[in-house]
Amino acid sequence: MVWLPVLTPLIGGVVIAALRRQQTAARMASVLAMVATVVAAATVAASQAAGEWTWGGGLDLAVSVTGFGRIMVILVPLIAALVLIFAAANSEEDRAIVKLLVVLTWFVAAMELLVIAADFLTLLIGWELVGAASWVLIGHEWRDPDRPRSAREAFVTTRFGDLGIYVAAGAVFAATGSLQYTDLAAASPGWLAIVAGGLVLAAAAKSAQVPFSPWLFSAMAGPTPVSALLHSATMVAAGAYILIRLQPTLSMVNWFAPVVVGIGLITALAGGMVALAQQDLKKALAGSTSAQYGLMLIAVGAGFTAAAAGQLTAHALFKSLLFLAAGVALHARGTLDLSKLRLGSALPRIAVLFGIGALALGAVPPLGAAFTKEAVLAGAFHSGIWVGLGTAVAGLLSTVYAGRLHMLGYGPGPIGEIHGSPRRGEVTALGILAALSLALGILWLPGGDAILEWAADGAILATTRAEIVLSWALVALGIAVVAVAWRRGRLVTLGLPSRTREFIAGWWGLPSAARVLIVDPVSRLGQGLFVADRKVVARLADAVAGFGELMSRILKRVVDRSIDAIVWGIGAGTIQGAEISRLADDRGVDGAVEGLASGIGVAGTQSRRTQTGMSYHYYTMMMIGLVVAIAVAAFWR
Amino acid sequence: MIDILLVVAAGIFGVGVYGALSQQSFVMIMMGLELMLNSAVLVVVTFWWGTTGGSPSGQLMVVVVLAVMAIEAAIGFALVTAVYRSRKADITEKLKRLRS
Amino acid sequence: MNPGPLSYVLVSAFGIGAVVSGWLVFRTDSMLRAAYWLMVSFVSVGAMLVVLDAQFLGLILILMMSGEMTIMAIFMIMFMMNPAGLNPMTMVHQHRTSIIAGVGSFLVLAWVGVMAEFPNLPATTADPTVDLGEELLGRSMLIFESAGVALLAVMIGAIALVAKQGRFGDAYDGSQEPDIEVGTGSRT
Amino acid sequence: MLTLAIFVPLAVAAITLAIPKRHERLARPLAIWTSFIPLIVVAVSWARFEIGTGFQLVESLPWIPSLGISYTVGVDGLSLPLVALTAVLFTVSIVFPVDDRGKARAYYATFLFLEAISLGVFLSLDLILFFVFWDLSLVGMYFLIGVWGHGDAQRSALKFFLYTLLGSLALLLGILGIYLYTNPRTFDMVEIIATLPVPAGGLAATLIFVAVGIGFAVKTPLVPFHTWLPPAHVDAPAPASTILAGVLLKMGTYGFIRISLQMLPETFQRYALPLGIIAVVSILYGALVAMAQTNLKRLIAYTSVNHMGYVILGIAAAGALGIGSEASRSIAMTGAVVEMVAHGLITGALFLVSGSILARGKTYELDQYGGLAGKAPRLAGITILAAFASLGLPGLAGFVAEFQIFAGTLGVFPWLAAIGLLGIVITAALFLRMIQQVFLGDLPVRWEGWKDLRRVEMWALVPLGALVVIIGVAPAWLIRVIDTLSQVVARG
Amino acid sequence: MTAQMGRAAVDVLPVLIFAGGAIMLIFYVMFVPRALQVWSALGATVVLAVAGFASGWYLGRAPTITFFGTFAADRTWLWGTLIIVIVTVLTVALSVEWFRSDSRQGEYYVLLLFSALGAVLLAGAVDLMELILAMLLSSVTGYTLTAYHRKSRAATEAGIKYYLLGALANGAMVYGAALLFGLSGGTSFADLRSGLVNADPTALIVGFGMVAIGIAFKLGAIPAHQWMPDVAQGAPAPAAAFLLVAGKVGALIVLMRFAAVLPDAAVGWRPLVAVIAALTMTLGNLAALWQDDVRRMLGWSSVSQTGYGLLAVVALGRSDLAIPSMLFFLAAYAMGNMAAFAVIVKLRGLTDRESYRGLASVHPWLMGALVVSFLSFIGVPPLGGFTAKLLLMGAVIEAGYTWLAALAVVNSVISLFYYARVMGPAYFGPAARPRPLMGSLAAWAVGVATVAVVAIGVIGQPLAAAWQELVLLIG
Repeated sequence: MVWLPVLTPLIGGVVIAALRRQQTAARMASVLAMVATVVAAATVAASQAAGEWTWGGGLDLAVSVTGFGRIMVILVPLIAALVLIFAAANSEEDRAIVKLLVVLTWFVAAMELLVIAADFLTLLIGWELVGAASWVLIGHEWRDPDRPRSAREAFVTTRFGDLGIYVAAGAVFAATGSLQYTDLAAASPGWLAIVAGGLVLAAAAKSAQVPFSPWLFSAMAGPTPVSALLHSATMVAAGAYILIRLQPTLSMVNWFAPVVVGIGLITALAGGMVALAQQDLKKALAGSTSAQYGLMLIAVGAGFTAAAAGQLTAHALFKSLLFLAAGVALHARGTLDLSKLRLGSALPRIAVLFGIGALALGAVPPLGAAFTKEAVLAGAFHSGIWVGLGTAVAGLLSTVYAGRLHMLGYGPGPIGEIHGSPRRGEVTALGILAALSLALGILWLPGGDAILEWAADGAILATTRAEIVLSWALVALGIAVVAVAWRRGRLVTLGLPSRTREFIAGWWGLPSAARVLIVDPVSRLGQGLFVADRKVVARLADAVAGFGELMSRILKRVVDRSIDAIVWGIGAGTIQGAEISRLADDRGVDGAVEGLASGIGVAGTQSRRTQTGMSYHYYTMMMIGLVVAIAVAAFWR
Repeated sequence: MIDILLVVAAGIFGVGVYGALSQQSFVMIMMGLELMLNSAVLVVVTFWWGTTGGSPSGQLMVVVVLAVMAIEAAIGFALVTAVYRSRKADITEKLKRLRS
Repeated sequence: MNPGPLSYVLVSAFGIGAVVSGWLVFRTDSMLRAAYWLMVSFVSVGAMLVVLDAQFLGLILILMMSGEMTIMAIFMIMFMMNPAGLNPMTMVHQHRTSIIAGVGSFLVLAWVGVMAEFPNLPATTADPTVDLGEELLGRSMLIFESAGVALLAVMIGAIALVAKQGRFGDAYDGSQEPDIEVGTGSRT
Repeated sequence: MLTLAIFVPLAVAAITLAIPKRHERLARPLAIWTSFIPLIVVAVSWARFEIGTGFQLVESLPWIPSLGISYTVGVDGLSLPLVALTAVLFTVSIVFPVDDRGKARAYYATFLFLEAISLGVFLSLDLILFFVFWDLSLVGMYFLIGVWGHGDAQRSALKFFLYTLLGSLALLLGILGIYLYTNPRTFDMVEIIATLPVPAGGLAATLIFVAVGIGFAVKTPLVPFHTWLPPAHVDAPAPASTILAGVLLKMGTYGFIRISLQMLPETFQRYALPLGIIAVVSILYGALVAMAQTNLKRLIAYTSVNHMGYVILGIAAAGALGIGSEASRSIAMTGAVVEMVAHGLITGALFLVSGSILARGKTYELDQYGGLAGKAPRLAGITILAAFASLGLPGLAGFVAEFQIFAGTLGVFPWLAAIGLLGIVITAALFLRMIQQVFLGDLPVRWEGWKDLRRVEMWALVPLGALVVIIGVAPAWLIRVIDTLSQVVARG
Repeated sequence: MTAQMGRAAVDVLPVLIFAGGAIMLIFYVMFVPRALQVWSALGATVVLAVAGFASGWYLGRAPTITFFGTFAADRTWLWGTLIIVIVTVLTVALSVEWFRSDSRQGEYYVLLLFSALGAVLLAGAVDLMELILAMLLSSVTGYTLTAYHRKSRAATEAGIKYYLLGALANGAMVYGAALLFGLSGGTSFADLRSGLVNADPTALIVGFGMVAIGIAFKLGAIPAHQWMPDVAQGAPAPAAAFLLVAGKVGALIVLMRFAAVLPDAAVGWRPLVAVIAALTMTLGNLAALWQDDVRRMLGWSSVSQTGYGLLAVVALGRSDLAIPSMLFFLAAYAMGNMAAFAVIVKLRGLTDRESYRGLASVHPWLMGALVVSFLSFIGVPPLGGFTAKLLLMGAVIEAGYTWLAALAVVNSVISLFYYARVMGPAYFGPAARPRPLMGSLAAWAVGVATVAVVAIGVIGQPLAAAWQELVLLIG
């Protein structure tokens, strides 16, 4: 029963795959599967069920739908359903659409598993599957060589974060012998700190926080529905979600709050500026995603998970709306360059819907997003005045970039050439999302706090009047800035020097830093090791090689000068010794690197030369042997 | 007395070794080998006479050594003949087919 | 035991004679002469045996070796390049090594002879020749038999190797490896 | 009954050789059907295996009782899964089509011989019997690589033989060392494990440990004893690579558990940390060097070094008595064994796939390929499945193993586990790059006529893929069996 | 005395059968026409069979020292005799066609019997004189057998080199024996054991060293190993097979007995044997490495095998495994060597390594036998060589010479290389054309020897049980 939110899309995917010959049916099936998942999720959420799947050896996969999970489990398929409606309506000629639909459905299944996970193993499974599915989704158009590369970058980056979950799971297990969330509290402080570290790492990577943020840009290589889904309620949401879920226990670690708040604040500011500086609509939205999740992390760090949860929900709704609308823009103009869009006149209906999303992104009251943002702000001020001010600046940034994106993307402008107009299904999806964003405004009603606290199973801080004033003032300021810039025609460039702008827009140089600091060294290390592997390690056995070499040389000298040389007294022996040591010195290092095998081989050649064919040599050897034998028998016990 | 005898035997043995090692001709080598055995005879008799109280084994051993000398000489001559016939070789240096 | 002074003199004289004549074996230019020097060496040892009361063994040694040396001399004449020493020549190799080996062997063995303590066991019987007879045909029958078998074997072997003519004509007929390819005559 | 699994293939191998030349084509069906007999035996054994501890289904006959040598076979939680793996891999490898160079009888006979030998290694409960099979596996593989390999096969085969023979003889010294401590003298593994005859702590114990350790490290292989592996894999025919990676490498890790750990537990405990460090070096080294490869098969070969490093890490953690909790050590051991099975299935599939690619493209160079996913969706699908399993994706077998290994090791050697985890990221990067280079992007014009997998190839590959998924999703049936071993080992 | 003599004669019945049979065979050879000469092979076989049965029957008798302390009629000797008998029978089988063209083939079998008798006497000798004579008998017949192809340049060269080496070693040994006689007052090992306890160590060590050189020559151990490759290459192939093996059987057993006599405190015989073993196996293997002549390669590998065999001596008195390991080694090595040479004989003496390329396809059974014998030499289970090596290494480890076992391991690995230089091309090369072969007797010899190699390993229990409790009688 509790597995239904996972199984339904899983089976749905299979059904879609089976229907690949009937495209229409497949598209219908995909939407139906999502709707069914929503229903299943709602049922499960209502029953608050729990379940287990035994692996053996003391490992069980535990799931339960509790806390904020009740909301997430519904939110994920809900948004996915709308995205699928959009996707199914799109591009009817595309045969690969079925593959996309199948993977999207399975992607939802993975995300649902992540959401309902009640232990770290299940969490890790969902977590990694989401990442892997994102690889397929981002690389959907695999014939273009660049897209698989982007997919790989995204996957590898997030997988690095996954190590955090591995570490966390191992630490929990080491500390308690169990992987359950509920047992986490029993862990000793040391282990708990490791768990917290792992989870923060994983969450930061998944939620595209600094320094992992750039993977979101790579993720833009995927088709529009993919971006819409990844950036809203799934994938990116996973990081914030798990922190919300486990915050009560993790906050027992004393550095947890400052670190999370710090990451969130830096990302909110840096990401905001990226969004502001970007020239590409989708990438600007991606930057804003990082920033928005930064806000959620601030709230989690501050201890007000309900605020974070509310922000997450609101963001999921408006960001999917914005991405889908961006997809429409791409379809219409064939580009996402912000200086070339301005579709307001060409696609007025979409413009309105995008506007609603932009207003939510800008946290303009009375939208629900504004309420949650202010709750975040309140939390931030609670944890410190500088945090609060920083968050306020981040909020200002969000208003400015939201306005900028709207004006440049769907603002008034020449109708120009339109390649394709949105289909009915697409508009429907956008409409529903916009409606939901608007509907979230009910949070402003009295009792909104309580609803949030109930839904998120966490705390929220009532906003003080001063904060509201500050917040609203900043919103107004932001709008004013946008208006002024628009008027002056500087909204595209913001008046910044292009190199500075590009630096910021390119995520503050983080991708190239990663390339220079991590990717290149690692691959060069690999290359170097490979060369070493062929040239050195294959002959590593040759610590001994010096010996083999030396022995063969001795043999060589011995035989070259015939056996007389040895017999002929110590003088000759000394000269021989000197000769040998000179040779050894000359060839020293070289000799050591020579293969043991070749050393033995040479020794073999030399050994044969003792068999000179001259019987008097044998006689001499025998006499020497006799002397040596007597010496050994006399002096060695 | 025993000292003298043993030194003499050692001398004969040494000469034999020298001969066996230094001579090229097979027959000359065999002479060296015979000298070595000859010295062994002297050693055995020395001990038989001097230290072992006339142990009969000593005498027998002399006979055995004599037999060894005869047998080795006989087979040696036969082989030298055979080699000479097949290889026209009478010195060790001429036999270099089998080596390394 | 208890040798008189004469014994000392005789033993020393014959001993020096044996060693020197042995040395001369390898110093002459003629192989024939070498063979006779070798015989002198043997005879000297035989004489020493006689001095040491082993008359029977001494005589056997002398007789056997005289015969053997005669054979050896014949061999010289049969095979050797320079049987009569008409062209003085030395045929030696690794001379230095050989000297070291010879001198070394002498020193080691002489040192053993001089320095080592040998036991002094009580005397057993009176007549050594009777002893020998009893030993040969009595207690050491197996050794005697082995020596006989070895002599027999070496006779057969020597004849098999050397005889040119056998009962079936050419004794060398077919004494070689089989053809590696039948009928081609090619061998390893 | 277990004896059947060894001797039926052996007998049929002899029969196969005796087939007249004109009936040569009978060899293949005969071999395929014969290879099902061990499978059946395994299935029955699995059904009759009672969860508990100790060796079961033991069959014993005196062999050379004067020397304490017996013919004893049996299974426990360690050997049963490996025997099953062996049976499965041999069946699919025999099914997999290969260029037999006109020596079909010899090829299939060698394969059946090797199957019997490999099963024998895992089944035998007598050190000498174990060693007999162990060494014969080298001989079989030597001929398999040498006769049916490509490239510089003779050299690679010899290198393989020389290296692993050195290892196996070192192992023999170690075995002798153990034997000389038993009283009365015996090679009986069960008894040695029960009585632990080698006194702990002495020089002798260390020497024995090092000797057997070298033997297993060469076979496993651990860095720096791995250099025989890449050439052997590259030049071997695909089914032989599958067996080499899937079965023969497991013998090394099996030995680490069965002999190093179970027979010398205290010594093992003392050297667990150094072993763990070597394992981590292997993990990272294998992954990094694999990343630098341009040759498909060499890449897979180096990932084997990486994966066997995981196994050894798990074993080292499991054997580090006194450090970490019992649960951690137990789970590490379970993970190590599951990894053996998983790696066998996954890498086996990857090598078979590489054989299919070589048969069509005549080269292993990755940059010669591209965009094949469109032409060969089945090939691409199976490769991607195997690659993802290899990089440890949940839902597939590799993850089950790696998770347990790391979760367990973290409780024992936290730093080693943390460093070793980096290997997971690197393998992800390299496998994705491999997929990208072969299957995605532009299709070179010369591969326009590329054919997808044939049915017979699917017959070999699909079972492997299915098992990988089954173990990934529902491993309880497997872990339950392995757990009987882990419990014992972890308790010390 | 006569009654004693009679009993003693009964004690060594196999010896008498050998000697008597050989003498009867002489008469046969002397008087039958050439066409019937070939049947002397059958005569030799009959003699060997009778001697073999007698030895087998005697295994049930109580071991005894006979002939007044000169001969040990114990089970080790009997087993050694049995190995020699089997080797000789196989040699006869290989020789029939090989020597069919030789007008003197009859004497060949006589000499073969005498040579085998020498080895048998050697295996039972517990007296220095008996040791010297047995070795001489074995050697002089060996020289003759080596040079038996009188027309062959290689054979006569090998013969005289073998002789020269043997004569020097023998000279040293006789002198050494004389010294030991002087120290102990007797020549039997019993006398030596009692007489040498407080003997002067200098003389003892020198005497021991000189005797050891003589035994080393027979074994083919350093520093008197040089004859082995020459004989293997130059001698008639069946004779080479015999000579590499038979003498070694006797010499190893007698070395055991001789070593057991020596006082451990005064003479470092154990380290000496260990050093000789180490050098011998290493040099043999290294020199075999690049041989392109398969027979010569086998000769060098025999040198290295001698080194392995000496491990048993090193462990003497310190490990129960010493004697079983020696017998397993002798049996496995003898059969392996016979199998390898039998294959060569079957291929009409084919010895160039290149000629073996691709032969596995056309002569699978022959190459299979060759591979079995090679693998046995390497020590791959379950072949006889493995059991031998297992016990040898076990014995030396127990004796405290672990380094020697490790060296043996390294050497085994090296040896794989040169065996693979023959096996590899034979199996991995393109199919060659079939080679002309010898007749069916050689095939039988290949089969018997190969089966024996396998059987010694696979059904080793009867042997292990029989050899486990063996003691060496030394009087």
